[in-house]
Amino acid sequence: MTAPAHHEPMSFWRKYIFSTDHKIIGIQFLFVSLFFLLLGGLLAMQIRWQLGFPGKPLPGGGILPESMVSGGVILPEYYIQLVTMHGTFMVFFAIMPLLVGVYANFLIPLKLGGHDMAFPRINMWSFWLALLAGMIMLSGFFVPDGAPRAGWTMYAPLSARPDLSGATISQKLWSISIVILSLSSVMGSVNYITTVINHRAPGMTWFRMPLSVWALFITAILAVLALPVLQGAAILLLFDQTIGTHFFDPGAGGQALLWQHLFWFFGHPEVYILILPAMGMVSDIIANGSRKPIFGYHSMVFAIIGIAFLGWLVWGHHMFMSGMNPTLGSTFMVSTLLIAVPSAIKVFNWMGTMWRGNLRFHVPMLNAIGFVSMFTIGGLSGIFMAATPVDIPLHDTQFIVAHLHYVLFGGSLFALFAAIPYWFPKMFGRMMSERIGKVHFVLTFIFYNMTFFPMHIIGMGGQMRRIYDPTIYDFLKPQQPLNVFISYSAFALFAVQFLFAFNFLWSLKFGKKAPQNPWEDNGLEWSLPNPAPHGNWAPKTPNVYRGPYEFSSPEAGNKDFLPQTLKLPTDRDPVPVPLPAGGH
Amino acid sequence: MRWWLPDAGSTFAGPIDALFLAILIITGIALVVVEVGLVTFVIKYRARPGRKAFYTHGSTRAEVIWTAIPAVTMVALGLISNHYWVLIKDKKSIPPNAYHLGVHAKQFEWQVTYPGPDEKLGTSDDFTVRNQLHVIVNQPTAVELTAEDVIHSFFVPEWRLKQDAVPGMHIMAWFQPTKTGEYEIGCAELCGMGHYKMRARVFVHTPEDYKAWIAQQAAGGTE
Amino acid sequence: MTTPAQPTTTHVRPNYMLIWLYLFVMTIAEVLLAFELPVSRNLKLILLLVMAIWKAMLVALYFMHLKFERWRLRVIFLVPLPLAAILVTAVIMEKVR
Amino acid sequence: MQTQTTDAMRPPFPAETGAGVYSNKLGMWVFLASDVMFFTALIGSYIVLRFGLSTPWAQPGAVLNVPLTGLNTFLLICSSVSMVKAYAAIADGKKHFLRKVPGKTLQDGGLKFWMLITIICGAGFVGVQMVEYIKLVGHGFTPTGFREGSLLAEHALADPVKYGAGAAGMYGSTFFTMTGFHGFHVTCGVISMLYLYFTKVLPEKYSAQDYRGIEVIGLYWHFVDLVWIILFTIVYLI
Repeated sequence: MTAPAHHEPMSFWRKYIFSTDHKIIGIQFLFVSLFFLLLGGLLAMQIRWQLGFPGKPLPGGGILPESMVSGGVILPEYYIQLVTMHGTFMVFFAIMPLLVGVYANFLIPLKLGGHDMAFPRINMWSFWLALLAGMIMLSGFFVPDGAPRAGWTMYAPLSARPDLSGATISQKLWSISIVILSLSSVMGSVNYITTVINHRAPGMTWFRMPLSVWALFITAILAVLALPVLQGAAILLLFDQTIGTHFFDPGAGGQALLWQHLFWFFGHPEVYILILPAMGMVSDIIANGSRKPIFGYHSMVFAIIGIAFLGWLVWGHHMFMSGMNPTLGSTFMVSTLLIAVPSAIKVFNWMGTMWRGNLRFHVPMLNAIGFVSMFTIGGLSGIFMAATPVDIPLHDTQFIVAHLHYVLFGGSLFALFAAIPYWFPKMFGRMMSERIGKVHFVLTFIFYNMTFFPMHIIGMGGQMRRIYDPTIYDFLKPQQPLNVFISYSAFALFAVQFLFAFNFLWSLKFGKKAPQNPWEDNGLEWSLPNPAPHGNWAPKTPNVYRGPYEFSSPEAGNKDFLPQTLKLPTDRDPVPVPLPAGGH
Repeated sequence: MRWWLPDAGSTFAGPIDALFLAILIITGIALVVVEVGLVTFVIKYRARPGRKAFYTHGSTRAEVIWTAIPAVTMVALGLISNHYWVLIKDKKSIPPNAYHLGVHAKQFEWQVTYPGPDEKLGTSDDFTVRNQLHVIVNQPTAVELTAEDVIHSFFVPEWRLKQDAVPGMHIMAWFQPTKTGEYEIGCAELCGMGHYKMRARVFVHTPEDYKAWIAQQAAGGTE
Repeated sequence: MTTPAQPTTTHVRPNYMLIWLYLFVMTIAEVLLAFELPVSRNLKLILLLVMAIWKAMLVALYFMHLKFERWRLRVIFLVPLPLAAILVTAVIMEKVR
Repeated sequence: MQTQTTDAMRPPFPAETGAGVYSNKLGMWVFLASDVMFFTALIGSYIVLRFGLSTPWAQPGAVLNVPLTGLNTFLLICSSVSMVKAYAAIADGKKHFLRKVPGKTLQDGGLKFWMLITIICGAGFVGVQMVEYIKLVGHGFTPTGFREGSLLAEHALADPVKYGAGAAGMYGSTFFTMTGFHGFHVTCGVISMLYLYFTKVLPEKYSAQDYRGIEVIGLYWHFVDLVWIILFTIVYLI
């Protein structure tokens, strides 16, 4: 239903709950995934407490049941539930829906001049299935054996055998939840791909699409091809857990490594699902903040495509230590190292965009710069692990934890701290506070580095991932002070996020009313009022005359931006092409 | 406090640490270039009244340069790494004079099988010791890793050695300790509730000490 | 949605019943090959796979009209195939070391 | 001009031609690509697992009832051709069930006729597969392997090579998962076609100008047929 706004008013339920409007669905995803982000953060705090102060009672741990804490002290079985669920929530229910669920939904039609998604009803189902999956996953904490205990990667046979993991019900819930989530993601991604291909405004050619849309489009392609593999794997795992099949049971001819192959064949594209949209949105914001066209637009597009393509050829680097064929390992090493090339292109092009710009440091721009500098560290630390010999001491230690947090927190989350205030006016018609935003950025940037940078060092020292108590190892004892330091920084980092939460919630109601184009951007979405009305431009369609990055163009006159929809005397109207109909 | 990799304890440590240092230098240069560049741009090109950004869509030459440099560096790095990778992980690289041991991992312990005085595995004088790995200094040693239940990972930080033990697979790993002393094995793959305490001691002996230990075990401690 | 324009049939419609006959005959041939014909196991394997792929191609090309579509649509269906091949080959390579 | 449509509820989306096809069809193709990856996970696992086994796999026909499945294959091929006939019929504007054609003995089938045949064949496939499952489980072939004490387990004891006794667990796991998920796809297709039959086909909502629903469900249906062609060969005949 894409009824234009002037049609009969819809009930609250149709309008905000079972909505088919892509913007409302995006906002629904936003609230749900921010909830899961908070939850994942809470779990992380408990992990940090345990690692920093093993054996000390968790403050406030008294409210947790005896099966999780004993005398306030986190139990080992609860600790592995924590690491498992922190990873699962953050990857599948926080970052992925925040980037893809929220911004693919919200931005694709708005930036391309569509009235809605190609399949609005499927879009609604995609959200509700994702929510259902999240609820099933969350319910794992409330079943008798507690949450899943095999790490977010669910390595079989640990995950397949309840007698070995100790969690009977929730392991199955994990599989079911992932099957549903994959279905939801595929539905969403089919929608995004179709919308990008077919529902563009006249004049919005492929190479006039903003990089955010390019990134989201490529991400959707990755998702559509990768998630079904995870779904298949989760189904095999579920059957192993419930009806006694033997896929991952070496005793009956199954293969333990098969799970890892299937999981990482999905998992590595998934890594790019989690970072490409962030890169795309950061590109938009950096061009806006620098008041300059993006440096090397075409190579940015091809870098995205290159990363996505190479992403299919590198999954084995997660399995270097799994006893894989060393020749295969060499192949994976080379393809992994090659990913550094398109990533380097992107970083240097962002810098090229800022070079000789006229930089405006609004909160989105600050966070975008934070993204570039932090993603660089994350990307560079990846090279250590891509070089297989160096990976040997570093694999499955805190070094990898540091690396992935530099990419996912320093990368994806900083991009979100940029994107949320940037498109907040478009969503809610109000601005988020710049002052709180700047304080939040500075403090987050400092505490974030204090938290995650030392993890590289304790990882080099050999601290294994997911261990409950590092102090029982002689070789880890000397670096325990650093663990304490990390924990304090992590608590501060978590506390600072309440600034963001406050800013977000407060601005919903009391933020400054947003002008139509608060960032003086060229994008199509800013030609609409804030918040964008139901049906977007319906029944009209905007005409597009140029690419999205014409900042400081000599044609713009005394302004330094040139909206895509602005018709200059020299511009000709694009010819709309009707959608093909009928059979062929 | 330790700020670096653990002390070197095997022949692998030399090349791996050198490679680590090399990558640290390469990435360090890249990091400094990016971060200093960012800070410079932030200061130099901040918006001021009357300024206007330089209107450009990019420069092919610059892009070719910053595509080529990482590409060449990465390929070179791949070639160098591959040499040591094969040396460490390829079955064919295990020295012919290697001393063979069996390591069987199960929740949550390491069972080390020794060949006994005849120095051959699979004979009747083999014996198994829980959570103690005794090896000879400067002697190439190959362990056959097996797992009982779930995936474990054999990790001795000082030797720069890590190898998963996968149920249903027989994986060979080899090393050559260079220093006598006591080390620890940790399990580097989440293997269940007791993952964190799946710890074993490693004793690197001189050949004489080792012989004595074997004889003592074979005499009294055989299971 | 827009009032659909007249569908333009740009191609001669294939004889669907003939395709059906091909599929039918090849299925019988497959079963005969698998159970009746005295051929070596490897040859049998190859022949069966070739016939299965051939039949699948017939369905895709004629029933699903891929033969008459543009390349940009065909590509969508072709993209996952190399990925599938990569996955299976790599995992099998793992086994034959 | 397409933009000046009178349909205010659904404004047009004039756009540069993307794939050159309408969205529903494009979306279905993208979904099918994704389904290829889903079956890749299942079939790929089967290939990998079977390849990795050291004990022999059951010989074709030893455990499974190939003639019955042959019938099923026939049903599915028939339903596929009737689907495409339904598509051709509506593209020519034939909405009817059957119609006399002067000078021909066979009546001319329209959309209603061919869709009904498709649904019947599809439902027949599901039915036969259920019978097959019940019989197999009755013989002792389950997803966990050969059931203890069953007829099949005894046979396997007597001739472990023919019945692939050592690989029985893997055989059961892969067989039921792959054919089961294919059957699930067929069931979904039958249900969707039934829905379309009563809401769109019988009320004659499709015409020679707009038959997108038929084409889209047809694509799905042929794809399911295509997957079965592969599965039949690699599961039953090899």
